[in-house]
Amino acid sequence: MLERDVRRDFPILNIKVNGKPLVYLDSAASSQKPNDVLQSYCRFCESRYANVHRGIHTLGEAATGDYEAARRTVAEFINAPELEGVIFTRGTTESINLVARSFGHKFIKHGQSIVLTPMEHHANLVPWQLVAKAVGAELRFIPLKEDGTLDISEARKLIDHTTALVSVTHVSNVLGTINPVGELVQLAHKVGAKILVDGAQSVPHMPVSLRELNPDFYAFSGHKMLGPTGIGVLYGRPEILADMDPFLTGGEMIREVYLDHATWNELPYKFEAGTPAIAEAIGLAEAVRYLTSIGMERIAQLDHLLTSQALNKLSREPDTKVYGPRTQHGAVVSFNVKGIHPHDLAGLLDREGIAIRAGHHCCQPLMRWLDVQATARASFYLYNVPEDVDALIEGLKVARKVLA
Amino acid sequence: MLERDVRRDFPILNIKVNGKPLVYLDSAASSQKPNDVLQSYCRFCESRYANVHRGIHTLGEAATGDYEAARRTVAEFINAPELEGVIFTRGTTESINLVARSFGHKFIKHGQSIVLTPMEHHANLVPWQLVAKAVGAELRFIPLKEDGTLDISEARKLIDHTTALVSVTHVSNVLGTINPVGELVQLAHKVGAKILVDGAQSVPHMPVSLRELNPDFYAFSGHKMLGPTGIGVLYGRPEILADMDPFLTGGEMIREVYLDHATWNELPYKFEAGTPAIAEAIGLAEAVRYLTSIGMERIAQLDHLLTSQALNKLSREPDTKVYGPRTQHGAVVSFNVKGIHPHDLAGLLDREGIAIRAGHHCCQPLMRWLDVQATARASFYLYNVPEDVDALIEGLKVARKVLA
Amino acid sequence: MSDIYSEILLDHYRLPRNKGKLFQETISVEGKNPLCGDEIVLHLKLDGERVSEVAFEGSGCAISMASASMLTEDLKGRTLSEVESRIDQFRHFIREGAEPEGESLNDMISLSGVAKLPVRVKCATLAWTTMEEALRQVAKK
Amino acid sequence: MSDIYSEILLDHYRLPRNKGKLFQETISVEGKNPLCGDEIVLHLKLDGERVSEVAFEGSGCAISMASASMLTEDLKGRTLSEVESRIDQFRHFIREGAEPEGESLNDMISLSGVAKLPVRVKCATLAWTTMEEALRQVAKK
Ligand SMILES: Cc1ncc(COP(=O)(O)O)c(C=O)c1O
Ligand SMILES: Cc1ncc(COP(=O)(O)O)c(C=O)c1O
Repeated sequence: MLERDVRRDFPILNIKVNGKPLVYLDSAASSQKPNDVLQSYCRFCESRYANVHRGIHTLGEAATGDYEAARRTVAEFINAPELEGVIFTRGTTESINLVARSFGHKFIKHGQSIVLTPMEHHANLVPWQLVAKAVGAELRFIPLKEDGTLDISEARKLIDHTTALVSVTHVSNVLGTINPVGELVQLAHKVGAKILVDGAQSVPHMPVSLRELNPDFYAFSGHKMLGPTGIGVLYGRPEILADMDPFLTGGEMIREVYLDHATWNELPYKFEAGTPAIAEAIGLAEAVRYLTSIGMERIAQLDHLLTSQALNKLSREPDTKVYGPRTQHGAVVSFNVKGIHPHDLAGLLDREGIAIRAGHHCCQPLMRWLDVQATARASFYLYNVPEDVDALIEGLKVARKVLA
Repeated sequence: MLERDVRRDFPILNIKVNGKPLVYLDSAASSQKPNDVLQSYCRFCESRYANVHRGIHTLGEAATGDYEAARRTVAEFINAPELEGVIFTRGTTESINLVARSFGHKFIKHGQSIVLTPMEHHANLVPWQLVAKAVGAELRFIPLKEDGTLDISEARKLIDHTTALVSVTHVSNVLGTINPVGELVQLAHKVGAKILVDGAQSVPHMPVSLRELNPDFYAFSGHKMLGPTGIGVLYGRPEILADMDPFLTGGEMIREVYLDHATWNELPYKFEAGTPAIAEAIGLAEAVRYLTSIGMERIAQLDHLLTSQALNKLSREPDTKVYGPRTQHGAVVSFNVKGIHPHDLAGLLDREGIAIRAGHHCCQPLMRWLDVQATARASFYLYNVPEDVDALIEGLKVARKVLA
Repeated sequence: MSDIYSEILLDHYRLPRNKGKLFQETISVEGKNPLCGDEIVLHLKLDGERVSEVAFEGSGCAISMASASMLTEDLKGRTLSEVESRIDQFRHFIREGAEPEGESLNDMISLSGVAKLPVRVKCATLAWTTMEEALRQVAKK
Repeated sequence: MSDIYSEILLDHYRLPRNKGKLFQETISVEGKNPLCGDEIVLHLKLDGERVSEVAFEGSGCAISMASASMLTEDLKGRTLSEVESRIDQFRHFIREGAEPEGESLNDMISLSGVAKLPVRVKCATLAWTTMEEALRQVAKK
């Protein structure tokens, strides 16, 4: 699909699963890692490793330099307006929890509203339930239209002068819906509300420019974009971050500590307590370089092509229901085959070497909206090829035969 | 020192710093990584990688199996009484913050006391300052005797019926003091208080058995024990963990999620929200196997030998003050040379290829107790040899000459 | 991965034994695996200390449904204490993947592959955990 | 790492220029780097828009002290707006490691190695940040 044969860069694609070549269609859960990322991880540990920000020795300076360079690389990748707004976290979940705790508990007041959608991942729902309960705020949900897109006319009414925060996913990890984030940012800002965007499924798959989108917070995970586990990012607008209380406390995030009190370090360090995931940040920067070398536009095109093929072919399969919008679709396809539990679909496809995901995808409320217990989900990334879609369809036919 | 030449297992020890062979004496800040750990990290990513706990496909099952096996490996290493009490975190800092937030804010009441020591790392001080302030509890500090050991007779008085929690470091990262944790556990439990032990400097360097020590919480970091960055551990007694509120919320830690509320998963998953540091947990397990293959008793002996040599030789140097107790010493030696700022010591030693640490070591209150702005600190680990101590002493002589 | 979709398992899935309600049940217990949505209801008829009849209803994946079907076949006619030790045996088997000493597990042997699938252990044990809950309720009465 | 402990730097450290108080100062500002404990006080004597005298006191590492010594030598006699642009020049130099165009940085060139040492940039800039604060205070008066 791409000029370069990227599949060769991913050693795991050579393994056999149950005697069949691996067809990995679960990148929305987590992506595989290219050689470059693993090598840069090891090279760093083998020649430049030390703790950061404190060591006055060559390795300490090298590691600090690399870690801060990784921050710059990531900041440029998402076109962040300010470097000091880029905070390394473990992943999207920690990023959102940071905002819930340090912004939500402090700035969202009794009687105000937090506007979400029914398609949020639990990571962008449960933290707000707890904030709402603790401060006495109201949760509001922008309803979905039948095709799984947001009803923006309802959003216009729901986002009002009571709204303190809008928190929405950029791309749904179940429906594939790409939400009109730019518009939501404007709706939020018009009423003086802040907006957080969950970019877990967008940053890996499309060009994202925070300067253009202009959100107050943006969260994503390294492991879904070819990077290591254990690393993720929160972008926050520095003026807001400055007013927020710290999240975790300890070393690195402090300025002065006395027995009975302490003062905080400057941004972004105020929000990076303790030894960070140093080698993982460096691996993430390498993942960003890898993605950039291919080009996010090209990756988005490829994802789109594969997803469209899958949508088309799946819709033509008997007894198969496909969820989510038909156009403007992220790199995931959710579906169900009548009479077959998605777990069994996944289990039977696995016999053919095909890895899909089955379950609630951390979106139980959305499952209720779809009126299903679970869905099967195939998701795509730059190392997938049209043959993978064919394998999926063939696999489904086999599964139907086995369980018929 | 060890029968096996472990130095060959650490590729970074071959690098030259400023033209000199690296002498790495900063393991207390972070340890170097052996080949085995990096290889197991890469091998996992290259052949068994997927997200955990959710994928019904071969890779998902393999990754989940490896991740849970890593938990068992770590649990056995610290002789944890229950597997479900072993929670993966980013490191000691997150582990302690978890307890501060989920136990402290819920169970420590107005008028109760939290007993600490003046030698705590900021990670085991600042979180308790915030808890104390939020709930109206009192912070108490067990005073230090002149040699930098705890005054246990004072501890007996300070830990009283008002005490909700004792939180102490097992080994001081500045003084090297090994605290009588077993005794403190008994003092705490006698008055019905809970006790947290910061094991960041103990688990890497000595055999630790939680079944024997019997603490309620125990925290440590992977990166200080040959493991990857981005991974650490909190052990918590399951009965206590069960009553605590969750820390971070999102995927994985939930059981049922509705639009307006959610229920929690069982232990330890209740405290592991979101995609964990999967490959890092697997790397940590490999580090544990590496340490075990050498034997923690042997490592403790080696550390002790090197530390004693350093203490002896440094005390004989002119104008040099060594801090901390002379016996029962962890693998760190803090010192100052009159008239030379520790930053300059570190900078000048670096010219000779020697990496030591200089600063407040995240222990500003202890610096005040020592009445210094900073100290120089050399710390040792299994890859160090007596020649490293000699190099340090030689380096100091050069530094004195340069700045005289 | 040894194939879990064996013919024995598929047979229980396609033609579940004892599926439905009982005419005169003494106890009926619900079990749920919220993480994957599987649901089951066990219906028991007790004859003193003996489970004289057992049936199930529910929906879920082939593993959870086949396992429930196997359970009903296996437990019917056993005393409560036999049921208890059978639950232990099954649970041990599912964790370790090796058949325990003593009485054969019969068709349940076909679930041995589940031991290597941590994610699906819960599917296989759902019916058995529900049975355990039933025992607790009986004990309370 | 290019050697930061050059002879020029060591000379300023061993024999600091303008160390001490001023007889008749108009302004005196304290700076602190809490993360490493370095402390400095700058004393200035102003003659209209011109810094006619500048001295420093303090304790810290060789880099922070030598940098303060160099600052006093460099800024003495300059106008406030010259001082301001000198601060910018110095800061740019310390970040990038390359000498800016225009007026030479003289002895301060010896600090070029600091650019590669993120941890020590704060030591080298402490005196200059303190001077910036002094300018702010002057402006307020
Ligand atoms: C839309 C969305 N939000 C949040 C998350 C949580 O990300 P993580 O598990 O990396 O914290 C995910 C991935 O599972 C996701 O798809
Ligand atoms: C005693 C002690 N506690 C806590 C920490 C913090 O550990 P981490 O930075 O890995 O969270 C350290 C290490 O810096 C330490 O030495």
